[in-house]
Amino acid sequence: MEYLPLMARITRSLDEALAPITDGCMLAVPRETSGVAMAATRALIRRGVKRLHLVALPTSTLQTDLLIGAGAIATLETSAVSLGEFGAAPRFNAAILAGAIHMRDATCPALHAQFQAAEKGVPFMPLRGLIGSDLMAHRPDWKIIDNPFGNDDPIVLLPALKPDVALFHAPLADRDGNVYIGRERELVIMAHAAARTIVTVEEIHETDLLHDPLFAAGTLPGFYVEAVAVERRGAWPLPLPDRYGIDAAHMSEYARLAATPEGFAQYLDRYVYAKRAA
Amino acid sequence: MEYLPLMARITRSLDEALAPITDGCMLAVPRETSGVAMAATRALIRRGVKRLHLVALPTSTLQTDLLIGAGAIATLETSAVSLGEFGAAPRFNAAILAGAIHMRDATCPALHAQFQAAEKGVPFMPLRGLIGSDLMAHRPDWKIIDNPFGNDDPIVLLPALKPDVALFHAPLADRDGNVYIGRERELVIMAHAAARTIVTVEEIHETDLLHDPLFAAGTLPGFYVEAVAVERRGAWPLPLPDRYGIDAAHMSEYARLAATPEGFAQYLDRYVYAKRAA
Amino acid sequence: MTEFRDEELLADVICRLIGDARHVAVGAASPIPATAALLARERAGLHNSNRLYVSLLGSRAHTFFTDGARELFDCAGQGRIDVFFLSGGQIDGEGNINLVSVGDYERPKARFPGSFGSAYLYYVVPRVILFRTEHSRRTLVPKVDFISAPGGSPDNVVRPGGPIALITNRCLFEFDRMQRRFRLASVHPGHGVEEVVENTGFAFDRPAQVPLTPVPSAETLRLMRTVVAPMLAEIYPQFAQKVFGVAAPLPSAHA
Amino acid sequence: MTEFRDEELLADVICRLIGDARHVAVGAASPIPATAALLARERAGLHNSNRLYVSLLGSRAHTFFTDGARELFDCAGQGRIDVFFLSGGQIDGEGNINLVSVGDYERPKARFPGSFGSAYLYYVVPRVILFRTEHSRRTLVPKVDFISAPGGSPDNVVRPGGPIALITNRCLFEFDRMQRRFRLASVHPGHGVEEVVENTGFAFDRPAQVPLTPVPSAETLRLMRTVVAPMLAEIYPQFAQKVFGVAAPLPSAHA
Repeated sequence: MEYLPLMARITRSLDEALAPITDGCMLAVPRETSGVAMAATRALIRRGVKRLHLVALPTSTLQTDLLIGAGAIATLETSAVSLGEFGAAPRFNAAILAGAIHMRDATCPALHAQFQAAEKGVPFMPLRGLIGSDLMAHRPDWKIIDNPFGNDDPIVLLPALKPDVALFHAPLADRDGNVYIGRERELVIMAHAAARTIVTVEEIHETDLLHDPLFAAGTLPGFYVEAVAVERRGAWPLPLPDRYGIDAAHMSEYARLAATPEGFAQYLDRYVYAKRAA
Repeated sequence: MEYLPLMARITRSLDEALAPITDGCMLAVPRETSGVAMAATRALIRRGVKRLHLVALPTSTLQTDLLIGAGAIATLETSAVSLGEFGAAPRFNAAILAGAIHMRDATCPALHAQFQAAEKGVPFMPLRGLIGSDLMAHRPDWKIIDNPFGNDDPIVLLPALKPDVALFHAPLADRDGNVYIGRERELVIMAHAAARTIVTVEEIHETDLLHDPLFAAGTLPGFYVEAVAVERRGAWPLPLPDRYGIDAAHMSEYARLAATPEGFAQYLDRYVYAKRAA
Repeated sequence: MTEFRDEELLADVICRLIGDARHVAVGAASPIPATAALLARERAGLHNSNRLYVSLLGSRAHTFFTDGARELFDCAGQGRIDVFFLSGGQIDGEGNINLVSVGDYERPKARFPGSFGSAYLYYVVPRVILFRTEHSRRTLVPKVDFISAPGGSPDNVVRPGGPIALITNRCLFEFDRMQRRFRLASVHPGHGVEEVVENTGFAFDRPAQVPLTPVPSAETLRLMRTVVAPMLAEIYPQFAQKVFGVAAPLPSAHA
Repeated sequence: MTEFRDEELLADVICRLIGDARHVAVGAASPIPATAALLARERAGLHNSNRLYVSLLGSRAHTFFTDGARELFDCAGQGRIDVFFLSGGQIDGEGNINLVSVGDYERPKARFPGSFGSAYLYYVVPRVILFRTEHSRRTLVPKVDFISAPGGSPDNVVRPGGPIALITNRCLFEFDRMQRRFRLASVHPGHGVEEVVENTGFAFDRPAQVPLTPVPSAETLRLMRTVVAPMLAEIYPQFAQKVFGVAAPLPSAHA
């Protein structure tokens, strides 16, 4: 895989920024509370993206359920999918029961370790636990070795996970493509592990984020970022840390509509194809 | 090893904060540009600390040379020791030529990987490179295995490094022992890897660092910190990022004096035993 | 005696199980354990004992983590999390938990969200408390269909952690790691031993006399309702509303 | 022809070797490569070509790293550093470098600072430029006493990186990775081929006619002296002062 640090650019349109997310690519996205690019997700569905290998680090909610329901996902790799307090993820559950997607069940720290392996440019990362879990039986890519530093000490090795594209939503980016991610540091690991990183942000910060030490400490350098698009409330209806909370009323409406294929189709018409953003 | 998260406390005196650094313990310290606790180092020498296993992540300058000259070090584990632009590290070189300390030569990314292994609670971390370097011949604790995910693909495994104490200097701490480290994130890994972490700071920040998202993104939580002591210009004569630069005149003076045992003794009298801090 | 809700009783029981830990972490979708952890922190504060750190996954106000989603697991791997909570779509008598699916994994009859961090945290956190509010033969089964994480491991597997108890809407079980077996510790007020036996799909030990679960004190209920409940509203708005009548924050509340 | 200093010539040569890379990283104690990298960035900027990122280890102003000391090495492991620089107390004809000691490792005659990141970066950075301003039989030896990092590796060792050239105060060598051998590429003005042979401890190839190293243009010297030199003063105050007469910043300059 190539890692080409291109000059990060602020794109004129969201669709332009999302161009590298092609049918069949491996796409990495973060957990609900870390900044999910929902406006971008709706744009991808409008564009009709197909056969995605979606990797949610380490879990997912609405974003994954929406993409599954829209038929955009061939393979899903994550540790859990639900709507949190709003109940089960209806399209995820339906797809699993119908065998409509290939599920690669993981566990949170395993996914973190696999991204860290890619970040470090090593082929694998060890992890405790896992042995005796049925997850192992269904993940032939996870291996058990005898710890060379121990004595009869089995330990699991997990292969590096190198997504083609990482996609998330953040509060700020500057003109150099530096992105403020604050405490959501798994976004940094995602960007380091992925060949390309695409970010939507609430707004453009007009001064260099790296110049101010306070901002710099929570900034992903533009060096790792291929494209940035501005999308106000781009995580809606999901929360954006320190900016806005989850839209509980909307989540309840989604849970209700997505319970049936017909209701889900209505949801898509109303909130995705109608380009309604908020 | 026990990891007891004690309630971080602001100590009345530097010596009280340094009490856990006992003779013979494994002490981890950062590189010159990341915040070296030099005031604390002088206090340790005054106290007469002995037989330290010093691990400098990943390199060191004045701090290590001073501790070696003062006879405080039994084992040194790092990737390089010099005075940077001010030339060779005289006491380090003299000790190596005299066989006075046990040297464990490393390479920077290996030390980072070994601390990350401890941070993750795994017994080892893989790393590329190293094969064919004579470092391997002198580090029996570094092993080569055939990558289980490859085919005739030798790769090095490095054991986790768990220091008894991590010691560094930072700009700010609050009353809960939360410490602002900014971009110097290897300090976070050091604290996660070490059983105990002791920090000196320029000043106390009177509001909760975790409450302000901008500060929080660059803050090591007090949960990992055992003791904090306030030492203005506590990194002097070394630099503190975004606060002050290196004292070039003093470094030149040190390089000149430390060139001979007599000169080094004079330096200790003038700048360490005289308790002169700046 | 003061009136209380089932959730309040369970939180009180869990709070006692937490005891004097240094760091209690609570995962996603665990409002009752979150209530118990925050309650334990308040109590520790009141009694001036050692500070209790609480980390609520997904919370902004009630976690000290600043190193991203990875930190919870690294922290546990360092031995720095003393108590964690896990549930299961199915839980069996050996303490195995199933968070994945019912029936054949390839052709499941029902699907649960997934294993979350259980396949790691169950092994490394010294005291894992299992909780399942629905106590039935559907949830407490003889053998889980899928082992997300096993209740025990062979001696050669490094495993400092594991289950210490299972709490349900009917009773409290304690877990014996040597025998890999549950023992009925107490039955909640309004429930009986026979009822527990009838509704439990696995065999378990029990004393001749099964004690009644102590009810929460007025002081405990006051702490829960006045101090803890408002904290919960941040990440469990629905729960805080339903159980404690605390208004959920508006979406703009974080802004 | 404009007067220039040796350091300026070497920086100009290194700048050409850098070519149109995307990311050039410079380690500690490397003022001349730092000059070359900053010069290359300025040139790229002038010619509106693809942006060149430069990372100077230890600099605050001239690096984009925000993830701590680890990031440089992880970045290289990701294949995101195109050019890096290494030196050696000893360098031999196979491109092996010694940053550790002279004589027996257990009883050294002389000690160098240590291997720094060489035992990793030499393997993973595609284009490593070796530089050693002292060109003598003491530094350029038949066989190094200690291999901090080897010039080449067996075919089964994953190694995308390695040396492409060696620049000294006398000449420029290019490195042939297949043959693991240096070839004399050019001799600097004021120096001769025989002088190079006399002062080199290892055998190397050379063409019948060895070209003269081109001298820096007036424009290049202007860029170095007016734009680059002030940047260097941040981390190489002594060097900036000595070579370019730029005043070193006071300790308070960072405050």
